[in-house]
Amino acid sequence: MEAFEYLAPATVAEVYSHLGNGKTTLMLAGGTDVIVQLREGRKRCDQLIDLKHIPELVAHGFAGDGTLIIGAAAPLAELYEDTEVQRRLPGLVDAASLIGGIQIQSRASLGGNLCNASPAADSSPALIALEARLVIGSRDGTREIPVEEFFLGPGRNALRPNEILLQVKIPPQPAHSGAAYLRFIPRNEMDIAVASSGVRLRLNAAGDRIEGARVAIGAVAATALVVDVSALAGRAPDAEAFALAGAAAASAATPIDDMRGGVAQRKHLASVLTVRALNIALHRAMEAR
Amino acid sequence: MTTVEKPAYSVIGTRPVRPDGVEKVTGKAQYGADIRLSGMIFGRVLRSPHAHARILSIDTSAAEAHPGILAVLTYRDLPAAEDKMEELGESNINVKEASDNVLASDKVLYRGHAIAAVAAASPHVAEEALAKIKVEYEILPAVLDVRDAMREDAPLLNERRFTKSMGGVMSEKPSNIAAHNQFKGGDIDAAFADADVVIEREFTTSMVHQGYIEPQVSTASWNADGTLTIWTSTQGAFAVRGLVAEILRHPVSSIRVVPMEIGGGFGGKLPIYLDPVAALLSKKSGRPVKVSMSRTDVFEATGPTSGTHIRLKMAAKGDRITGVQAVLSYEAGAYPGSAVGAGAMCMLAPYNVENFQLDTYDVVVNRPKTAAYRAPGAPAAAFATESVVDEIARQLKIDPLEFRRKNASRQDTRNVMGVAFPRIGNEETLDAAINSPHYRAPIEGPNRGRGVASGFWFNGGMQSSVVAAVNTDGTINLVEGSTDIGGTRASLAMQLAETLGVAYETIRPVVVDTDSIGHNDVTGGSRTTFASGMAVFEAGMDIRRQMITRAAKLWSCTEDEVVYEDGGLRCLKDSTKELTFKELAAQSARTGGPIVGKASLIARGAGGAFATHIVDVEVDPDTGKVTILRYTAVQDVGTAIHPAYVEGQIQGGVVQGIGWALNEEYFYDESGRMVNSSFLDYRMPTALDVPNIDTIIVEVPNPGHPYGVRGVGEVPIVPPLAAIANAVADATGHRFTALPMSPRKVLEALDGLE
Amino acid sequence: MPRTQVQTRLNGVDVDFLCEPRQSLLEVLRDELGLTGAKEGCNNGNCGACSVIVNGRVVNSCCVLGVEVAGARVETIEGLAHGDKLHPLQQAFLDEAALQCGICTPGFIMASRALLEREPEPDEHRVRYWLAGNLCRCTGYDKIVKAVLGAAAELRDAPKQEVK
Amino acid sequence: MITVIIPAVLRGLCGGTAKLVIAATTVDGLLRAVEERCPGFYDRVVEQGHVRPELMFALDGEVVPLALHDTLRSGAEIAIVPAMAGG
Repeated sequence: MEAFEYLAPATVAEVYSHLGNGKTTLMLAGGTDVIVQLREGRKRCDQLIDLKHIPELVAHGFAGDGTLIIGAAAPLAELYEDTEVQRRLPGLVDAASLIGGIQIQSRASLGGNLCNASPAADSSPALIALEARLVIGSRDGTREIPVEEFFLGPGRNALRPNEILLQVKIPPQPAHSGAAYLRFIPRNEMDIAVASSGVRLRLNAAGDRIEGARVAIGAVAATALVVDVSALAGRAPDAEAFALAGAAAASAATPIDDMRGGVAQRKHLASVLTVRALNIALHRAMEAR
Repeated sequence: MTTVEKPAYSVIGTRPVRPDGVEKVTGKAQYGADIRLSGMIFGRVLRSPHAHARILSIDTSAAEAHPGILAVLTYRDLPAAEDKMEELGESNINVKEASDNVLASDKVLYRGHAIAAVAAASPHVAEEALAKIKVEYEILPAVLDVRDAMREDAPLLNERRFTKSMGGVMSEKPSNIAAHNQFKGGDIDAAFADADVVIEREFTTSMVHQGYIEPQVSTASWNADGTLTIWTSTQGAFAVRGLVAEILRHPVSSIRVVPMEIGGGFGGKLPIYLDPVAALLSKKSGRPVKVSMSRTDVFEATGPTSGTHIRLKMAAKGDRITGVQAVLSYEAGAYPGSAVGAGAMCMLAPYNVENFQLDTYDVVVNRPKTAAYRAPGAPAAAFATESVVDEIARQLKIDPLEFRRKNASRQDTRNVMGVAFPRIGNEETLDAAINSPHYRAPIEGPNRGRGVASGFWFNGGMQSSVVAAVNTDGTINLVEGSTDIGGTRASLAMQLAETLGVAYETIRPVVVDTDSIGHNDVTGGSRTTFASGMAVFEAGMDIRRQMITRAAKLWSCTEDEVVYEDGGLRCLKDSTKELTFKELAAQSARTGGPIVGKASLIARGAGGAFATHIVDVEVDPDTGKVTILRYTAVQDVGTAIHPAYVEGQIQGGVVQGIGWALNEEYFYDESGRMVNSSFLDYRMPTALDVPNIDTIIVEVPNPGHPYGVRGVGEVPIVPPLAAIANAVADATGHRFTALPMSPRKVLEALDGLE
Repeated sequence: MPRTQVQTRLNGVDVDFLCEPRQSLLEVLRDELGLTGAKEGCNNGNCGACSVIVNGRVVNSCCVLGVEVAGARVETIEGLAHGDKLHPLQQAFLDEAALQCGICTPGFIMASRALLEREPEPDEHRVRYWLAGNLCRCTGYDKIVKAVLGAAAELRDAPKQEVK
Repeated sequence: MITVIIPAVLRGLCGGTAKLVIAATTVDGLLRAVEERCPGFYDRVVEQGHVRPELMFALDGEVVPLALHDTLRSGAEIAIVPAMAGG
């Protein structure tokens, strides 16, 4: 591994002070991606900035309005072990609890998973389904964007020079709604998604009609994709409706053929996973009533 | 447990804690990478980015000038080697090829082929210097697949290689086919002409890796007087000593190889890769040097097992298998020497087949030189045989195990070498499978199926040497030279305790270096508990004889008036005269000095081992994923010395077989680069991917061993490939003839996707 | 490259060491502090052989920088036994013959310890899920899972054996 | 007398015979006796005074590395097979 300088600032302002000094800079959160990328020469840097000494970046909690605010460097395990998070956002727990093994989840963060911008990242479709927004900061202030706008391509995200990802915000979920995330891998753990689907289903009070649905699919294009499932609105939450969503997911998918999966396989899985995730979401929506 | 005519043992068959256990659960055990010598520095190896290229030049000047670099190495530092086969203990090597595989000279033959090495005080600095070595290549077309490599117009790995066959040269032109062989018996044409059923299928299996968790690592210290010590992770310290001596043209007596604890081998730690490199880096730098591989190096540059192509045609008449014709082509990797011969010799072993013709082709391709992997050659061959046997049984509407039972080989059945089997436990194993709770239980539910398959492995004998020194407190130090990969210290100590009638706890086994014991062949071929166990038995009998002599002296009677039994001695003509083992040991100083038992032998009578496996699977038709629901492995082990470690060997072999069947494979891109050289993308089973593996131990004692031991470690990996394919066929109606049966392949087949 | 001084609490004892920022915790433990119980199997977080516990959570020490453990609590396999008294997990691995070559064993034991500290009564599936980040190529996992379940029962019966 | 099983690829030298029964006391004597009936056989098995490293013998059912000087008991059955190694 090439030598680099290690910095552990205590405040965000201090982070900014280290940026724009001409040095190649990488941020260190859980390190489960970046340390390996540096070791294998897939990335290099002059300085590595450890964000874990900044309290607001490693904390998570619900704001008064019910928005969950997650520090970009907060470890996944702390997130999904929070019983309140489990109760309110099972769709987020689905994703957070299957990124890597336990050892990875002890360290890895949502922020790192997002910034790494892998098309197969487990957190992206789940967060898109939940309408998460990202808080991005720089010396000049902060801006917020919907999570789906963050991904520009494999390994490329919307951070501008000297910007860093500060927080992930998940708004309170609508009444009578349920969300779920599923991925397919050849093994049962420790694997990269061949295809994945994050969904949220919103029902009417009676629970017999779909008010709205969100579907996002992963590992089937250069970035996670939002699937247009507006056709589901007004329909009964049944197999027929879910099959429509599955078909929409399959046709939206534009996957590549690589050692992890084939084109036809991935399109097919996008549909299968979307239908299965919708069934789980339906179950959760009904339970929540 | 089915047991046939087994004597009553006091130690054999119990489950004591292994002698090396505490050090291994407390992190104290010293594995290859754990050694730290004063002044030690770190070596790293530069590897080829190309699958096939001529090396035009290697410029190491910038690396030599890199701050902190203490030694740089290329093939120029290796002695020129002769291009001929050498016999080395149990292994045969072409020294030129072995040397070229350690550091490439004229050509690189696979991605990852070692080219140069450097040493520095920090491994990071060594890596910085590697980046500064400039190599000019003339890139050549690569050939990766065994069938492509066999074509007339295929790129040649070695323009001077012709096809050999049992010492003769068979081809007019140079070829990638290194060797052809044939096994023939009876009249296959007549058998096929007169058959009720004939089935012909083509099978392929992918190159897979042993997947031991500890990467190769070697530490060497070269002294000014030419003496060389190597601390390494190996299945055979004496083999390493011999190979290093050949490659470096250095006297064996000047080389001491210290076997560190080994983090798995499965056959993959029989060859050497780093030891000569560490030795020469040490010679050049004057420091002890530790050289280790990364996981990617392990995948790209150490011997996996062959990818294979097998065409098999089988005839049956009535309920009998009457004829088999097969052509087996195995990838040898960059240099000749696949296990295709063993595959052919094992594939029909479970059956009594009189008419057969098996042709084998050993083929070089631009992949790493293959190495042994647990029952080398047999699993892929059994995948073909057992799949077709299953299909024929179905066509004949005979239960697949009953069909195997009707056609089973037994004592005096002749195998494909024309050789008669000694006492074997094939039928007993099949009976135990037929009567097992698993097989008697129905399999129900949609997308579920059951499969069975049998398998055979020869097991090895070879050379072993042990010394057992009796201490005056009655305890015994057992000195052995067999690497302990999976509990052999325990199985050998137990056999000595049984022989002497003493407590297991009184025996302290130790595995020593090549200066401290006579030659021991590798821990491989499932030989250690069998062969070193035989040596341990003879060393024990040597101790008993010495004790009888001394007791006779003490009691002033003749030796034949003294009997040794139940760990003590007594005088036949005077019942007052009795001594326990411990009491007599205490008197050794007064009865002629230390009591030391010794034995050195070539173990004969290795009994072959048979296994039959039963597996239930569920196939998800929407994803193509195969889930193993239940697995039972039945195996004749001769005598289970330590049943827990016997079960462990079986369970481990089965799970490796599950990985081979379902997900493991080498993915190469067009340029010949392996694209899944990590534990993330080379998908070995995790704890969550497999159920508990039930074992049924059958004991048909091997008449060739004092305690009836048969090799255990290898045969468990032979049946799973076919057993799972047969189960998937039962569940889906689709028969898979290409491994792995990955979700993608299953889905594409079931849903007709493409 | 200048080396940084790091102070940490290792197996209950305050230690400080010098390391380069690019050295992983695994390298520091093995090469600087001489604790070779944590093993390198893959060096990229996919085998668990280097598992250690940092601030109560099990991590792959190959994916942690040495400089990151400043002020942290680090527990390794070397700190698990008390004098000559093995931890129930260590004893269970011996009694169940849950190791063959043993290279993965320290990682499995540390990961299992982290599990049992959180969940005293895991079922078989939970144990298999938790240990999915630890690869073993010898045992087929069967006896490892049984050892962990056995140790869990042992620890429930005699919780005092689990001393911090 | 010793029974020799001729490997398939060498049967051409022996007029297709798969099995010979020959009087001999050592491996070398046996191979030379086969050579008399199957010209060219000896050199296919022996190279520079040693059994070719890529070959082994199966003696009375067991694959063993025999040397030319090894003695054979009368009634033994011997086959010539390719060498193999275990894992």
